[in-house]
Amino acid sequence: MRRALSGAGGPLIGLIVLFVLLSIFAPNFLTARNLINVVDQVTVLGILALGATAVIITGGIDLSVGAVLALSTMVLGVLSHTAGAPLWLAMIAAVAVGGLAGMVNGLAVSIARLPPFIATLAMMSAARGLANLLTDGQQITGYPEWFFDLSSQRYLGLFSITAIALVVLYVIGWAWLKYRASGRAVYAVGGNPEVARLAGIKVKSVVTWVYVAAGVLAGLAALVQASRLDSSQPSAGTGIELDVIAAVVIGGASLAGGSGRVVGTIIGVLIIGVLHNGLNLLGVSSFVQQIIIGVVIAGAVLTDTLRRRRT
Amino acid sequence: MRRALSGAGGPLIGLIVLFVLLSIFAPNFLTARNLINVVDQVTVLGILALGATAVIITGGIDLSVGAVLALSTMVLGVLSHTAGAPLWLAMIAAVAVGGLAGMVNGLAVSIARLPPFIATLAMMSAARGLANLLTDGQQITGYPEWFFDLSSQRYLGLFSITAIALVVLYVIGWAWLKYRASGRAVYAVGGNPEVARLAGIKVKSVVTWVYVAAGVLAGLAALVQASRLDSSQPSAGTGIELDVIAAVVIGGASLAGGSGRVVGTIIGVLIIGVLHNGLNLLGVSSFVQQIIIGVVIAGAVLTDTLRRRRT
Amino acid sequence: MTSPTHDRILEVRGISKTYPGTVALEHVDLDIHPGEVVALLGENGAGKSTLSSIIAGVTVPSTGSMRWGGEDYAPGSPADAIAAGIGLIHQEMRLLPELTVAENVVIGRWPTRRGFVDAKAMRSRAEAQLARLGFTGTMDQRVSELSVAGQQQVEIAKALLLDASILILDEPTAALGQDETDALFACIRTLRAEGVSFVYVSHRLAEIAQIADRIVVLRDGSVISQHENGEVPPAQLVREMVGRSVDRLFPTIDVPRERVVLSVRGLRDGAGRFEDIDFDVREGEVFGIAGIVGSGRTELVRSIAGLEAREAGSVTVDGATLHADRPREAIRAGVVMIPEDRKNQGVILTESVESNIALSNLASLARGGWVAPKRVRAFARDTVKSFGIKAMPAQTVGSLSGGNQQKVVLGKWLARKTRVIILDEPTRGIDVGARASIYEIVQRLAHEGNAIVVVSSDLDEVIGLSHRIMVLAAGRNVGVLDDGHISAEAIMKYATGADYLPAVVDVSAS
Amino acid sequence: TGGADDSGEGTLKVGLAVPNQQSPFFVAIRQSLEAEAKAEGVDVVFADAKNDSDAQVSQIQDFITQGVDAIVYIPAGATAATVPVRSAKEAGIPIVTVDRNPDGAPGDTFIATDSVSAAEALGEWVVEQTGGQGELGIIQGQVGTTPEQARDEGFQEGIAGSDIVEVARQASTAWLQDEGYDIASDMLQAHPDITILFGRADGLALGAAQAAQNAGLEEILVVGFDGDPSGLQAVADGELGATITQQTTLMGALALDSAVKLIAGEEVPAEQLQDGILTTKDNVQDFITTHP
Ligand SMILES: Nc1ncnc2c1ncn2[C@@H]1O[C@H](COP(=O)(O)OP(=O)(O)OP(=O)(O)O)[C@@H](O)[C@H]1O
Ligand SMILES: Nc1ncnc2c1ncn2[C@@H]1O[C@H](COP(=O)(O)OP(=O)(O)OP(=O)(O)O)[C@@H](O)[C@H]1O
Ligand SMILES: [Mg+2]
Ligand SMILES: [Mg+2]
Repeated sequence: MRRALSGAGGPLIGLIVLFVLLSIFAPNFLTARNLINVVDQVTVLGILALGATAVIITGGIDLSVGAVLALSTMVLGVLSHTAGAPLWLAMIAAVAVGGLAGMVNGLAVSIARLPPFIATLAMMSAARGLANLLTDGQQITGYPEWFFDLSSQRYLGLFSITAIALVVLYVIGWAWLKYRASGRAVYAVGGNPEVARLAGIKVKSVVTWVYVAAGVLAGLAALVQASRLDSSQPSAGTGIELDVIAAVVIGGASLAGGSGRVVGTIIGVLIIGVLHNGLNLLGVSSFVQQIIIGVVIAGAVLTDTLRRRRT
Repeated sequence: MRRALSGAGGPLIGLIVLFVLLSIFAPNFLTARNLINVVDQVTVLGILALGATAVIITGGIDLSVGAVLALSTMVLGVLSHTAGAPLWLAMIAAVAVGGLAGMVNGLAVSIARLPPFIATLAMMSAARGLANLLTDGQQITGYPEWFFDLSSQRYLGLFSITAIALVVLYVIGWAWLKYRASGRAVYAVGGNPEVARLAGIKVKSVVTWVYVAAGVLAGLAALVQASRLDSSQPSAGTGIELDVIAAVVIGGASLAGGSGRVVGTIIGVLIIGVLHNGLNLLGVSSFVQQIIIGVVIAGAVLTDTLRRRRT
Repeated sequence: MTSPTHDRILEVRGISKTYPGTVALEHVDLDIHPGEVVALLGENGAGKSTLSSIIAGVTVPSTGSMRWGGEDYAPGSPADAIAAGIGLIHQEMRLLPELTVAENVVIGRWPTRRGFVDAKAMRSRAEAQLARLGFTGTMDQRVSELSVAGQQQVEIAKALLLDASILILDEPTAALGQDETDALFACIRTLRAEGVSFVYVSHRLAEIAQIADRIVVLRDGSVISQHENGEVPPAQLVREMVGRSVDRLFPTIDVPRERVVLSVRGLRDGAGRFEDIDFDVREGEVFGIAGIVGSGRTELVRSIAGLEAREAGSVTVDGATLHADRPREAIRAGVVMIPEDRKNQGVILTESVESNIALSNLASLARGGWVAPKRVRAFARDTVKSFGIKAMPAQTVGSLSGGNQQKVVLGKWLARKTRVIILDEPTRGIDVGARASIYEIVQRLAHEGNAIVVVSSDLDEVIGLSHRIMVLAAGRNVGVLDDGHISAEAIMKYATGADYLPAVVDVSAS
Repeated sequence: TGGADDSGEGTLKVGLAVPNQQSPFFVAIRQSLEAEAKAEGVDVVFADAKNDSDAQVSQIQDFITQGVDAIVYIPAGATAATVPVRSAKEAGIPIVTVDRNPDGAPGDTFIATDSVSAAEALGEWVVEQTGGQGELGIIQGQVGTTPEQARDEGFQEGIAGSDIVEVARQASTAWLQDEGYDIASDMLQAHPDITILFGRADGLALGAAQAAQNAGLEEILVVGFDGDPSGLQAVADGELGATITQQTTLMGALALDSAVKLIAGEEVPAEQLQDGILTTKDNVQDFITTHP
């Protein structure tokens, strides 16, 4: 455990500082119920950031996650409400659509060799358009109680199913990147694709599957979002892509590829989540919040940069 | 002229194809009045993209241009309306504030060595917050008639002052990057900063000034937009950063740094502008527009990638 | 060595490769038998690396075919070649600097247990291979912390782990010192005895005699000659490679003048990589720095060229003091440095030859800050010609052969007015012909009154060029040899003895 | 210019510029306008500015180029920009403004909900329900915008004189439901004694209601504004206490009819303000069946 965290030094210190400050100054911050709230609030961001970590390690970027989330959530809504499919089938379809969008991204990057920024920007535009088109821009409301309970019912008085899913996904992601040969290959591809190719790694396939994973995770995030809001909205996830990337980079990944850690990412996600939550608790106006968030993002990454330079 | 354009092959072909298609299918597309409209419509995007070209050549990225534009436009409004300063002074101050924000970006990247993505993302958040804070989120309306005329009065029946400014800025930017020693240095820094340093180039100073230039251009774009809208809005330029980067990359620049051309960028800007205009003229629904825009962005860059691979 | 009489295992037939504007290979035939070392020789740009890459599945040939163990062999990717049993050590090192040594060695072939990567097995496998090569680092070090030689060893270990039946080594010793080279050769001999075949590319002809069973010479993309044993007189090989005879590699360099140009006093680096360095270099003098790999030579000369911060000491050029960490100041004083790592420090691979050459000379090419493309082009064309660079000025440097890239690095710095020239491994990867012309350039520069510092792991080179040689061991000056006393034995004694006999240091330095 | 360039023989063409397609309010107006146009045989072209006033100026220019006969303009941005109205007038094209009217350059007719008095009614209803007691938390829309200001002003008047105290207010940036959820859950954390939540749009209110439910504070009275389909459903289900139903169907149709009249040169009043209808469990069912 200590080993796992030590590498995440810089951002972890940032998170702890933030945590201590907010415990002192923000009313009710340090209560079990609020901390559970924070976990719930970061579930969607966290799931997206997990996929983005792998994408960023390959040296790519995925701007389409928010739009793909919206597309998946609309597919869920349309299939279950308009088309009358059973909800479980609609859920599978929503995740599949996410994976499909990811596959298109991945092939565009690996086979068509588009820069990831452009491939996923195009997907962002197209997926958002499709999400809107499905219901002509309208939202779909009202899911069965059991679906809503996935995110609202707290088991053992603590964690909702979605929060548990977040933890499970992170454990899987962590083990995969660290201990599976294909996970190691992700780092090799990001470090230098030519080196990876010379070592006999199937670079194109690694890249493609990483984007597919990011798409599938966007589909899962869509389920969480729909459950939380008890509705599907074509505007879901607007602008979240930059938060997602920020979380991953705060967590220590480099956009140049080749580095990044799942443990770092979850810390990055928590920094963003705790910060939003704390500033809301403090009643800071949303304009001032924007300024503070900018400064904290820069500060968190700066700490990390300085720490690395020293060693 | 032919020389200058030849390097921009891929995107230029894309623009021509688009142009021909729209001339055939979109009513009123090929009219002087509409083409002038297009130029007016891309002025803000074009000015921002010029700065972004230099930033991207250094291997950086600037996500803050939209927010800095908003901050500059609000400074213009507050100084001229609330503080009662003469408008020309407020204009200078607005551009200076843009430059200042760029300077902060530049120092954060070159001295504090923050990744450009993070430094400018932080600035994006902070500048937007400040822009909102200045008037508590309210817009400021009504500039003198002469100011409005800068963008609406057409000289020789053709070009507004702002359109002429766009052209002049591009000519300066083009000559600078191509014929000034410091322009060449920008490419060297982006190509390999260590080689540039060994060649006696002041890498940090080149990087800093490039961001300053991007900030100054965002300030100028703020003036254009304020004139166009006859008002200053704190929400100005929201989300434009992705369009700006897309235009530069469509124009042939690589986000890895070291390559990019001003002529390519203007073509990228025109592709985006012509596309929006043409789809509007065709009366395509905005949802379908999003899909088409995504496909065209991917297609335009794909053409270029294929063309380069062939040679 | 008895020449193997078994069947050939790899047949290369009529392979050609053309790039736009260049024919890299033209109808090449090559056979490889089990358990032999085939040396592939040729001047820069002859097509050695191209041929190697084609065999290893990195590059697809334009025409021609290959057979492997009697069956058609047309690898579409390195993965195919590795699966077939063919491994390549690339000329340019291909490592992941941010990952550990162990990780780099086993890349693509991670040992797993029940589907999970076994970190312990990974480390021990890497260690086993690296130990054979005399590697001194640890398995958990990041590769970016290694010296160039260490990195080269990692690169070799990576290939050894492939269990290949043919290993192609493209200039494996370019970055190695004598000890490491010996270890590598021992390793090659062991494997050869086990039946592994090698294709060995090198510009060091002395090595060829030691290791090669057979020699194939390429010129301009075609096979010019084949020799069935390794004992071919070097002069003949040179003639075949270059197409003319190179009678004397090292020119006679004039006796230096009295005036001191470069003066280094008490130089010490913060990280302890070198200490207490004092020396003067006079006008027209060639001052060599020798030492084993990792002895701190590179750090020392980088510091002199103003590229690094330093802790103590001074550097003066013509009496003017140069500050640390100010490359511009050093350049203005006429100090230029040819770095050892051309890929990361020498050239911008994605830029044209022309831009690379212009880059170091912007100050002299610009008038009032404006650069005329015509002037740049003319300047670049002159440089390309005078340095014999085999390339168009508009070609990107990345597409040049390794040796030609090195010439671009030389050209971009030496086409200007200079006072002090520091050459760090100046002929690494450069063919004999080009080497001779580079030495002539050194002679000319010395004649013009420059002070020249040469760092090289190639003992013949330092000895052949230098008036005096300073031997560095563990960052300390262990002795300066004058003209009459220079010999390979003396250098090696100082260079390696310092580790064990620090007392000797004080006696012999001065 | 204007008129019969090529849009077919005598078919009228109306351009509709909307600020965004994320808000159900704008979607509803567009759909009602399109339905009315279909019934009347009028062509509609619509443009979505994605909240960018600059893009909206371009889109209106493009309408003019296209030769639309009239423009319906729902301004994007914090408050309405004057330029689209000015350009339309210069081109001689009638323009109907909806929801927000530019200062100094009003449209030929302006259609909107009288938000101030509707919000006042909502405030009075809240006072009535709570006996004028309680702690109030407000989830604001985008600060600085006209609707946010009008709803604030009206609601404050409505609760004036009662003992309701406002203990917290926090702004969203885009009026979205997930923002409402996060803001409200944090707000309830900081102020557990809150008894009334006012979400300045139904989306925000719905998010707030869910946050309250998750926090186990179901007795909190949550009210919204807009009367979106989902908002109305929530009122029927008791999740929301009340909302204000804006008559989007009416407004959309009215906008089109006004445009047609203006094209024909008929007189249209400068302002056509519609009532926002206070909607509670008592009257919600009617509105769900047919949205006013
Ligand atoms: N990607 C490429 N594009 C264009 N030309 C290339 C490319 N790769 C190699 N060449 C050309 O092919 C020729 C052979 O190059 P190669 O690298 O095989 O030479 P080499 O014999 O290995 O030389 P060296 O000793 O310098 O390494 C050279 O003229 C080189 O410029
Ligand atoms: N970036 C670095 N980080 C850590 N250690 C380094 C770094 N660069 C060099 N070293 C170490 O410093 C010592 C001196 O290296 P240097 O490169 O100066 O040696 P050298 O004699 O020039 O040998 P080489 O033949 O490798 O150039 C070596 O032990 C090397 O491993
Ligand atoms: Mg080679
Ligand atoms: Mg060295």
